[in-house]
Amino acid sequence: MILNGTFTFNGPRAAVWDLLQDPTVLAKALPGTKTLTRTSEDHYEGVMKVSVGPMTAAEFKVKVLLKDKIEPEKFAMHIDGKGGVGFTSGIATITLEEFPGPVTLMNYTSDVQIGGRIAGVGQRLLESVGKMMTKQALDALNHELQSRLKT
Amino acid sequence: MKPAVFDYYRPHSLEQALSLLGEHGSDAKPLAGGQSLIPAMNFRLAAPAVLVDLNALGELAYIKDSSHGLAVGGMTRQRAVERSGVIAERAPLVTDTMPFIAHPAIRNRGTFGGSLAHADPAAELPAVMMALNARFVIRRSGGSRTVGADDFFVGLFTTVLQPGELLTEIVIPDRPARAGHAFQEMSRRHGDFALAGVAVFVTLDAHGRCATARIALLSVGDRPILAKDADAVLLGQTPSSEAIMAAADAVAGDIDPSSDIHASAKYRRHLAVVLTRRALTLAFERAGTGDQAL
Amino acid sequence: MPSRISIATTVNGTRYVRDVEARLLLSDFIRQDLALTGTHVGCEHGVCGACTVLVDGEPVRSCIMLAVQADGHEIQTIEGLSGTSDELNPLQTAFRAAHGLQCGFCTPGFLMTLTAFLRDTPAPSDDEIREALSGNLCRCTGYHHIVEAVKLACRSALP
Amino acid sequence: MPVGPPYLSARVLRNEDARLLTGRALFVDDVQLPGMLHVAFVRSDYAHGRLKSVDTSAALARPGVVAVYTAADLGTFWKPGPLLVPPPPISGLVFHACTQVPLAKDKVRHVGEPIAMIVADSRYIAEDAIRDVIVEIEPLDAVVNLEKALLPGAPIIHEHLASNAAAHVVQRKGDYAVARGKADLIVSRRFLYDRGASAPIENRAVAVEWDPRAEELTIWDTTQAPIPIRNGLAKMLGLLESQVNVIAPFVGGGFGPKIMMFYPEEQLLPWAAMRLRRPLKWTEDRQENFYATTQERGQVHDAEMALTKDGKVLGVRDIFLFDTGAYDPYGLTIPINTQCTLLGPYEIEHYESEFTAVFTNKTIVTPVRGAGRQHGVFVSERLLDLSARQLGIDPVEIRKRNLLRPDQFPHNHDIMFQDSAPLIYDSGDYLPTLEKAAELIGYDEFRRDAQPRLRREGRHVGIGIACYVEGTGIGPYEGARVTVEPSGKVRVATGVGTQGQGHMTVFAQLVADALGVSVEDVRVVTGDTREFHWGTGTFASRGAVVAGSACHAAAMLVREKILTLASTVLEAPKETLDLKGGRVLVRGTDRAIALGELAAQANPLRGAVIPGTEPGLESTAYFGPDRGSTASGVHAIILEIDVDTATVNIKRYLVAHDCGTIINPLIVEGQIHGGVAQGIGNAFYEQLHYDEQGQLMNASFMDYLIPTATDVPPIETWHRETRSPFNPIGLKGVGEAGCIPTGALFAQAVEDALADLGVEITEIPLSPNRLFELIDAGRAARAAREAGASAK
Repeated sequence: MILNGTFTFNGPRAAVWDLLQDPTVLAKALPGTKTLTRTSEDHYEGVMKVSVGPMTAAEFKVKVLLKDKIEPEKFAMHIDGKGGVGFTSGIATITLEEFPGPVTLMNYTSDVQIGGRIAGVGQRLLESVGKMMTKQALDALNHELQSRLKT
Repeated sequence: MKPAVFDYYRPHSLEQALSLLGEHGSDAKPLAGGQSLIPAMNFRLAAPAVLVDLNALGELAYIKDSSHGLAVGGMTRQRAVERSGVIAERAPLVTDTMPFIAHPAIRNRGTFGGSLAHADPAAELPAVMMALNARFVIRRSGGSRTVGADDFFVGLFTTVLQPGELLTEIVIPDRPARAGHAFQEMSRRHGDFALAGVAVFVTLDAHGRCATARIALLSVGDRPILAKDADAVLLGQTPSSEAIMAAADAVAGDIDPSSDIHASAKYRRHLAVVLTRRALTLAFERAGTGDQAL
Repeated sequence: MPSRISIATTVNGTRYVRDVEARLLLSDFIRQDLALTGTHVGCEHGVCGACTVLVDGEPVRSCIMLAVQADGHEIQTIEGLSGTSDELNPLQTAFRAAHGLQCGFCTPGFLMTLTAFLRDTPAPSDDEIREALSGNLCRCTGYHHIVEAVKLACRSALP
Repeated sequence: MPVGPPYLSARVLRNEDARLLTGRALFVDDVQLPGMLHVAFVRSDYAHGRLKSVDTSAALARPGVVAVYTAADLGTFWKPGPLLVPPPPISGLVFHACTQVPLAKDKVRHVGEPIAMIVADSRYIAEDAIRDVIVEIEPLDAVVNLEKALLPGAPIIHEHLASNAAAHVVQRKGDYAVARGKADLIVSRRFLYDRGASAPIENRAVAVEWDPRAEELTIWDTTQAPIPIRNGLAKMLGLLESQVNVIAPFVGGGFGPKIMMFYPEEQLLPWAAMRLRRPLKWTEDRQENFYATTQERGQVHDAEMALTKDGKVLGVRDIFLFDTGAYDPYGLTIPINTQCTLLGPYEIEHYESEFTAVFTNKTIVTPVRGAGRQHGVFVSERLLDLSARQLGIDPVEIRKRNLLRPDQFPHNHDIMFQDSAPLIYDSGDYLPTLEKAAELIGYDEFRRDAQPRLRREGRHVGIGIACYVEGTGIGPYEGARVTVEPSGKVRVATGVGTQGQGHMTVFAQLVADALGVSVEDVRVVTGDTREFHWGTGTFASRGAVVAGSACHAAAMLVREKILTLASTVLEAPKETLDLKGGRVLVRGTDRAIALGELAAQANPLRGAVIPGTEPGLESTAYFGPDRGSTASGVHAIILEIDVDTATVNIKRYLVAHDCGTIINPLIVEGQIHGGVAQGIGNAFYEQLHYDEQGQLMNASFMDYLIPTATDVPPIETWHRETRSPFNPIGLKGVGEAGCIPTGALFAQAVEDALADLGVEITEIPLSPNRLFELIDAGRAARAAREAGASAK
């Protein structure tokens, strides 16, 4: 499943970049994250529970890896989740561009692979769930950015 | 495909149900008709820790008059609504829509409130309630609030309902004069989830011009969508085929369909326009002649 | 061990009192606890209709209903359609006469769905019959002879 | 409506219906044994990967779990299954047999492949324990697309092979180059044909009991071939065949995949039951069925037809890829069916067909009703339609010009059929069937009046006619035993399994006619190895032809015994005896004896049985045709398309067909109706959607759409009976007739309905979404043409 799009943060690129490298922020931003801890440089592990309408039991042990970092303009995020309902594995390539304001335009292209039982039954919802989770995550990140910039 | 273990409660009063739901919060799921929840549990995509069975709450199953219009209890079986003479007379859009919802065996158990609270973007009743601008009565332990259809649906399978709250009543406003309705849906087989669908409710003024037009579309976004641009095109116009065509084309701007193995976003968008044109044509015919049985 | 709940339900006129787990599906209760294996399970997600039984006279998918929900209600299954011996009621007779079944696995679901449908709609049109049947899947007959069987049953039921 | 006797060709009502209609019929999932445990499987979530580790400790600790087995626990019992159908002896044939294993050991090769088997007190607990088993799989890139699978550098599924090619076969008739040289027209296209799941309403199931006292294993199995299952299991478990009883009771639809031997579950449950000394039952659920039960799937054809300008086909060349899934236990039956059935009822002097079978990381492919015949018919019928349009010849007319004439039978096509015998059409008379189909559908009137009129009203209506010939009733053999008992009732036993085809009535009709008894007094037992030891199974539309002929042969031997004994008892020459109403009568006199009484006398308590004769009125006979008999037919359809919503409404569907002598028209019509419904499903509703990593995206009845009563029209049927010379009754098979040409017919009629948009259909199944894309493209092309024309 391909999920591409753009999002505008009201804030400078460096702040957005720092936000995206901070596991406590990611834990709050990624919907359904119960735990997310850094295990080593650019490696995170935790538990995520995707809960949408009838689907409330999609709990995954996740491993997150940040790669190909070119600070502060570009990096890739690999997410692998394994759970009772199946697995997800996705690669997102994220680029950040600063514009007067300052605002930061994020451009993301992601390819998410869903597998096992959840792929065979959840198909009707997957693209919508993907869109919803991405939107929720980016809104939460932007919200977090505003509160940081204010202090 | 057997469900996982859960704790089961069958309260015999609304109060008892609300306190149970309040106590267990997001760990608890209400069990109304179960026609969406239990399949998800059999697939083990849903595994609520607590199930609060509402089927003993006879007090929530009714169709009766209220000050604001026709009140339907949340636990009223869809089949009862389908067979109700009162509904057929005062809310014929609902009666026309019921046969499109799955099959009789599902509608015998499925409830009116359950379908609305579940808020599946491809479900028929949410769009119909939006077209009729219904009001939703929400109860929690020691309190209640009422929300309009435009505000009730928030996102994918998400409504304003918070853990501990129940949708106990749906009020359908009284039917104004010179009103017309129509429901159109395209599904691959009779009773399947719709690839796209539309519920339309229009009224004419004394001069035969369009006074109000509510066009609610299903399966073309993460929730039922009210086509705002399309309404604007029609208001104050005599509903000519050109005006209807323009309104139908305008719908394409209001919706955000997704693609899946059954239909691309492009095909869903195309269907939304075609079905809206057909529904508007039928609804205005009915409003014009005042004959609902067209 | 998960808690068990006592339920009392009448099936084909016989009253049963049993302790069941809350998660026990009604289809499994009928087939395993009561050994009434005439009701069949084809999908367990409410689509194929093979598990259809009557609850308080209305057709219901027993695979997406819990056994505990049958407490205090009346159920009819295929075993309750004709008397104790194996003579056939008019609908069953019509199914045999029109070859409305082949492997017979989906037939119980069709018979229960049609028992309620023909009670409510004694003289249906072909389109009404096909719509009423559209909630039950059959892979063998292509539905043609099932429609013939229903029309035959209607004719034989006329006074 | 004659109901017999005589029962041959009578619309006899079925003996087996009473048990099915009252819920007394036993299906495998109905089997309940004291102390029975239940089984669930841990299956791979990945289509391709290395199986690193399987940790079952947490599962074993769960209350109610009795045992958890992985490949490591099986010891020498673990080995790849047998190759069921060795490929025919075709010169130059390349074939790599890679068969499935009971539990994955080092690699998983398709989603749903079993990794661990859990035995517990209930199915609920067994499913709870699935999540307790920790499986570590290192994912590998999946092989899904047939063409990419063969490119160098593609991931290799079976690493002892150099590529993902499972087989390569070329069959030639005449010399296609000659045809190509002489042709006025060459039409070539790429065709895609994707089939789907058999999806019977009953999923698979196995129940097993090991009796340590009698040292006997009893297995209830939803198999279409109980005898080969018994033979294989006896060998695997080191038991005598007489210690292994396999019972296929009532089976809820087979359609092919319930014959695939050996499913892992069919091997593992007997093995575990003997170890645990407890009865076991595994019932496949619907989601498992989409992963664990074999399917039939895609083929990609690059085909070319060479014709004269007046539409005479000179030759066909076809190169295709065949998706065999992760393993190929069923050999090359499907692609060879495709090769042979492509020839249809036509005289094709020069033919060259080359295929490559390709391993993919998808569920195993074995025959599903039609078994590759649809793919061949789709290619030939589509090429004929496209040629007809280019040559300006009517589609029916171009078919008439190419049909084989009655004087050309038996017709040898010089290529090999799936039963390793040369493809020889035994008998056929195709023109009358085609003309009858055209007449009954009102073809000329529709073309002349109805279609032009409706098109002027802006409606899009289309008509289609498609022909096919199918090999049926293949060997090796079946057997039957007929016994007249002292009660006067007749007992018949045969080895095939039954899945709704009415064998208990059809075989009874043949036996009742031979012995002059009432059909209700003949009780037929099928699918029970305790009743009949020898046999093959039910597949390829052979039940009536092969097992029916065996029942008839056995009954005729019993008839002979009756006449011999009765002539001494009644003191009258055999020629003056008649068998009627369950009695033997001396013609012209009132002397008679009831068959039951005669049977008692044939088993004397006193006196002797003459040496060399046998007691009782019982005989066994076997029937093995030396090759298949070829049935044939023509389907016709009228449909309308709503071009705004891209939906199709079938107005009429007609089947005119020839399956030789018909034993029971009611049952034959039912077989055709069911076949047509599956054909319509595979043309417009059913498709297995695999993503590029081999994940099945519609593994439930919510998204895999079986046609319902509102999707299948009433089906008109017309029969012709050209007797087969290969069996005394002249029988040919009919089980798959309904679903073979439906895809080709659908494509022709849709193309006809959308002629004004110039849409060309070269793929099946279609869907509303795909139809919308084709209509959209057609409209855009027409607009461009009109814009271009007006610009001049």
